[in-house]
Amino acid sequence: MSPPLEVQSAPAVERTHAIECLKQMLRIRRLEERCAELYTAAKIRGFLHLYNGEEAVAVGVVQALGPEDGIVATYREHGHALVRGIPARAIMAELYGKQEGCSRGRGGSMHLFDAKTRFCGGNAIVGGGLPVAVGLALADQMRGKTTVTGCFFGDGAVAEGEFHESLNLATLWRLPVLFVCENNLYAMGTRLDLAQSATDLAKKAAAYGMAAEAVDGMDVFAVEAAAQKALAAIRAGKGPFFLECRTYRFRAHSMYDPELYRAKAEVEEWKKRDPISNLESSLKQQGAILDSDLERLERDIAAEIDDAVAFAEAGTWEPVTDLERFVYSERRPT
Amino acid sequence: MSPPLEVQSAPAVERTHAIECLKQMLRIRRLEERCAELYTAAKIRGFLHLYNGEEAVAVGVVQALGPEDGIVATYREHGHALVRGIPARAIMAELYGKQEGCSRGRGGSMHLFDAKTRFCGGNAIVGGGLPVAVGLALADQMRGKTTVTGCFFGDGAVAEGEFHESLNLATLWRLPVLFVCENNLYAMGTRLDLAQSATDLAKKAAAYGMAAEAVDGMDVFAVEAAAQKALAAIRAGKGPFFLECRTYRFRAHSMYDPELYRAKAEVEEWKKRDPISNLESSLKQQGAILDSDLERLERDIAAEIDDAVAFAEAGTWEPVTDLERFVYSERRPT
Amino acid sequence: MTAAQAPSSYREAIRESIREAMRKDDRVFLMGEDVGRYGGCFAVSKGLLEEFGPERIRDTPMSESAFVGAGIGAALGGMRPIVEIMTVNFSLLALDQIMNNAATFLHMSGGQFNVPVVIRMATGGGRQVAAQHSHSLEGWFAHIPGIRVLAPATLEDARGMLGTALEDPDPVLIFEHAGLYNMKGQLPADAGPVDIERARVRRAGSDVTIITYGAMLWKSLDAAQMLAKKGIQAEVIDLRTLRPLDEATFLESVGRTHRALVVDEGWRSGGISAEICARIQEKAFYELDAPVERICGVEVPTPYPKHLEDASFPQVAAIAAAVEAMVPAHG
Amino acid sequence: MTAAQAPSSYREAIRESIREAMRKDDRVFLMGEDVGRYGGCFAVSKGLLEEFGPERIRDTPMSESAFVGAGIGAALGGMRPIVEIMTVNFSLLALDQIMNNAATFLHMSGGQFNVPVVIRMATGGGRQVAAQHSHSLEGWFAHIPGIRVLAPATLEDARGMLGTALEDPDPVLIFEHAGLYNMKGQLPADAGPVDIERARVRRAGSDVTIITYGAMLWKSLDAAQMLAKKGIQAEVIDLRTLRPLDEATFLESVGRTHRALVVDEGWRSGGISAEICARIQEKAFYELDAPVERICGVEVPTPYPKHLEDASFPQVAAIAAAVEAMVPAHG
Ligand SMILES: Cc1ncc(C[n+]2csc(CCOP(=O)(O)OP(=O)(O)O)c2C)c(N)n1
Ligand SMILES: Cc1ncc(C[n+]2csc(CCOP(=O)(O)OP(=O)(O)O)c2C)c(N)n1
Ligand SMILES: [Mg+2]
Ligand SMILES: [Mg+2]
Repeated sequence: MSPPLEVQSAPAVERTHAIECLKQMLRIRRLEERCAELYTAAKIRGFLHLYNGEEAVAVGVVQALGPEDGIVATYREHGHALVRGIPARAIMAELYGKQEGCSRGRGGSMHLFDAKTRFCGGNAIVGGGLPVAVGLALADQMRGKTTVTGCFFGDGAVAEGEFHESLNLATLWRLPVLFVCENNLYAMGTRLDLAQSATDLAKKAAAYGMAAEAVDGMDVFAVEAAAQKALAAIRAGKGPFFLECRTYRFRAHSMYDPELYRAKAEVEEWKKRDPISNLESSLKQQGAILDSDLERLERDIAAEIDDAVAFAEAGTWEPVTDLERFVYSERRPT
Repeated sequence: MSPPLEVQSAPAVERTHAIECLKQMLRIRRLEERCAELYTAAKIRGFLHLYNGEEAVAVGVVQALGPEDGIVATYREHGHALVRGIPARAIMAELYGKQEGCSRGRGGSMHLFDAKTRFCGGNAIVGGGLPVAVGLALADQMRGKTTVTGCFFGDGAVAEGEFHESLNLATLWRLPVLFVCENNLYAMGTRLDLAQSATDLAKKAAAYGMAAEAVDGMDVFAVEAAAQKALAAIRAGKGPFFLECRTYRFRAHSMYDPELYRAKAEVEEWKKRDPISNLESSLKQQGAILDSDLERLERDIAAEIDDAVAFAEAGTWEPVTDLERFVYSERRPT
Repeated sequence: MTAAQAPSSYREAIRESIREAMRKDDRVFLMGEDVGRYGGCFAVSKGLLEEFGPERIRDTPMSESAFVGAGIGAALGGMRPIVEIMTVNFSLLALDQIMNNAATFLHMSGGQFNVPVVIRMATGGGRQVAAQHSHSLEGWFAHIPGIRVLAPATLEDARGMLGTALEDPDPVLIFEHAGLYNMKGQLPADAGPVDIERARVRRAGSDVTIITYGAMLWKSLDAAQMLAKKGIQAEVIDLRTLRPLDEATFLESVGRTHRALVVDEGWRSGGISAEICARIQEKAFYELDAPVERICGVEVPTPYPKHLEDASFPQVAAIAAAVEAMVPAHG
Repeated sequence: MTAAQAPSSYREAIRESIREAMRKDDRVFLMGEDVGRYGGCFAVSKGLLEEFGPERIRDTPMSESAFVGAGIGAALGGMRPIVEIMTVNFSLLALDQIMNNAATFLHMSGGQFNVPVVIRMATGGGRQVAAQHSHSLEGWFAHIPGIRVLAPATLEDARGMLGTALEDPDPVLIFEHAGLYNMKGQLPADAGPVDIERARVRRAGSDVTIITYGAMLWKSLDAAQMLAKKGIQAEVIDLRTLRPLDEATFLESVGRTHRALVVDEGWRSGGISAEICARIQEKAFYELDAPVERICGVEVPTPYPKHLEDASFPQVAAIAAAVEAMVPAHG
């Protein structure tokens, strides 16, 4: 396995923007902490994959995207959805399976969708989203748009055939895709070096002739700067870009995982690089944020999440008689 | 596209061995010329993919394999089968669909099989043979053998997901596979640079951490030397090896192909590099072979092929009542 | 035939339908292996590259999963892609994209994301191309909720189904039988879209209903002609659409004939033929004078030699014999 | 239960069968995603890595096609691989290898190359894991000549089918229902291989035959119990093997009960349920007092919320109601 990158020097960051980044990461973290509780309380069911530790990636990349850009994500996509602007209410209602949810309750945790923000789904087949992202980008290219599709996937997906086919096709056709590999070193219980004969994933992408870069995924500014650079290149017509974000998940793969495959010490080591607490300390040290600011931030976020939970609790079940709706479109040609 | 390699300097080749190589290439060439005639005469049906121009690859590689090694090939595998030692008779009978054929007539041109020589089939799903070759090699490795599996496929297969998955798995597990990419610059009508964002295929393989080399596929000695070197490395436990053989097919993709996608001049240019006529001239020039030797060689080969055709003609049709045999094995546990 | 008819073929009919769709709507494009420079592995798209250029007639790498998925994505992105998979044999490599993405996005997203992609592919055996190249798997696709499955058997349908499919907001798969591309016939000069909702009675009859589709339609019609000489009038129904099945048409017919035979080139067990049997006995049980019978592909990987291949697929004589055995003595 | 019985579960029964097979035959090994260090996504193989080591309990990369194909190749090479695909939902990515290689090699090679691979996977829905993770596609696999398809519903079969499958010279697919892993029960200490040829009557009855398999067996038995209280005696048949189907067992039963209901979690159209309907009406038509009915999965991509998911799968009450509607008034 490649060693974690040194924290990259990010461009000077405005104070308000820094606080905004912190806030977005905190929103994800707190939302998901609540999710874990709600799972234990059996309010949320099915599979639930939390993003704790990886928040800098979603925040750094999604903030860099424009409003018309598209997103294709995985089953670990609460963070991406939230930063993208899907209201916490709609996400939480979805996790409850209520029809006020962003996918009408039908998708659940792994399948958040939102047409308004071009959020084209959490996808639960590993690697399955990549070809779709390529196609979205193809449509944009053919329609003369300068929009980009941001495509998120894990290190595990890199072993799938669809990864290879998609990277080749995107590069061959110079399609505007930002491939974001969330390399958290594990695919469920399989460590990267047990899944990949060559573990430098950015280098792998470069072998297709694609621009590729690895970045410290525990540093939101580094991620954001890299994403901005990549997006500028893509919008300039230089074809797709591969951004490997080196990160780590602090919690289990899903709610069922006994974590037999990694040492507690390794997790603790990585927790020292928590993108949230590190940013907090750094902002505090620099005097950019006060304890009272932080408390307010936390209070606001707690209020937002309380509101989301209340909304989800008050939400309604789609009537069973609607079960067969949306198998086919309701408006059909006449 | 990468330029064709300079002819590589091969190790000094014994005269008798040189003549043997010429003979093997000629056997393939003549057999397939007869196949084309027989196709026109409707004796052979279905798909027929000829290997004209590429003979040096099969001869160079297959001769280098040991008798216990396995082979997984494609639908363009007459040459490999013939050099491997499947009698011309059994091949021709197979192309006729007669039960004296090497696959009992059931496979036809695309599915030559022979258990005795561990010839594990022509495979007609592009890329479909690679995982099987990986598995054969895995079995050999687990059983403590030093045998190698030779796996042939075209440049087109490199775009398939199975290529990627197989190369990764073979390298990760250091399996004894010799991957032989017969890069004839086209997949049906699709030129390599229209299918691959990066056209240096050996480099692509090297990105997995696999030993990889490109060789002039129009030079039988260069291919053979490279294959020997690769096999030695594999048998020494160094894991798989990727051998890209840069070659060209002189005829259509199959008997149906109007060849709209390439210029006649390009074909003519490549024909100057015909591995057979070039070796002939070189041997003649060096006085290693006389016209009379050549005539005898051709006569012997013609006789072999005549015999094969007579054998196929005299062959018998499997009774229709046997149609459902071999869907499941006949010997089952009791 | 009226004067307005012009000679055509199944292949040309499809080509014309692609051409028309592309002229009419610039969101439509064709993508697949060798659709451009090669002219299509069955020469369906020959000449289209010259007319529309490589942006809209896109040769893809051999990456079935990626380019089918890209078609799905492009449809989400507002285009109207026609994706060609050379043959159904290779569609297995793209099945995950079709099943888990194309067919689910609308439902999973609560109605937000429909996927107007059209996926065409050749299907069927009979050309001695052996076990890996002779599948008839359209019945599998007909099992998937969320997609439509079409199987044109006639020039008219080859010409007309694609246009209708492209109007559809949801994924439509079109299975063209490889054995039909050379079929010649006449088409009206103004031939255009056809409905994709209803099966069609291709031959009226009163003694038995033969239910079939694709290339087997022609064998069934031949059998019906043989039977007519023996005084048996077979009604022959061309399903045309395999999902959703138009059961009304065949149930109505069986209500008149009281006997049904399903003819399907695909393997028998678990084929679409089974579904038709099941539907008829479920919904017209008391109309039946005899069990619904099936003539299907024999359950073997398709062998190469002609005599074995012929034996493995339904043939005219077997269809006629099956009907004769079902229908009571006649004179 | 006799004294020789010991408590077990469906999960443990499978684990024991793997363990036994690996101890007995060093050609046997297990390979798949997370079978080793993680302990298996359903914890089936937990502890086996420690016992047998990473050579024989092989974690693979996420490459379904490659590792299933590698299993096929390893079988050709003389090993006896057990390949685990986490769930049927991901098997589509390996379907080409199963259809075009595993199932065809023996036939295409004229009998030379048999493929003794065993492929296990979890199937089925009911755990609120939504549209991409709730498939029941074993019926598709049952369409493929050249492979065997098993579906253990009991601890005994979970324990015994694998051993028998490993003796088989041809590819065997085993579908373990994900909803059954936690099922507890007793197993004889010396439990071992079971036959994989015959369906089994799990409950005798005289009024109607319920034909089912996998997790639906338990719902059917519950329904039968409800029905018994109303005086209806349902015979319940567990198919056990979906290919080749043991039709003799269910035809014999229908010959006695004259009524049949098929219960299948999979989608209705084109499911294995259709094949069973077709067979019964083909071969026992004159025994039937009523059409064969089906209770199947509703034809929708599986929704996440429990109330909708429940509504999309067969439930005990619906099974009982269907039987009641079929069986003539009783007292
Ligand atoms: C094709 C496929 N195979 C297997 C799975 C089961 N599975 C779900 S997540 C996962 C691990 C994915 O790891 P990675 O891509 O690194 O993403 P991460 O979970 O680490 O974010 C696996 C094996 C799946 N969903 N899809
Ligand atoms: C998966 C798959 N897709 C498509 C085809 C149809 N097809 C047969 S050969 C071929 C081209 C293969 O090219 P390449 O791998 O370069 O081998 P070559 O024929 O040049 O030897 C294609 C597209 C196939 N057999 N399998
Ligand atoms: Mg990961
Ligand atoms: Mg080629």
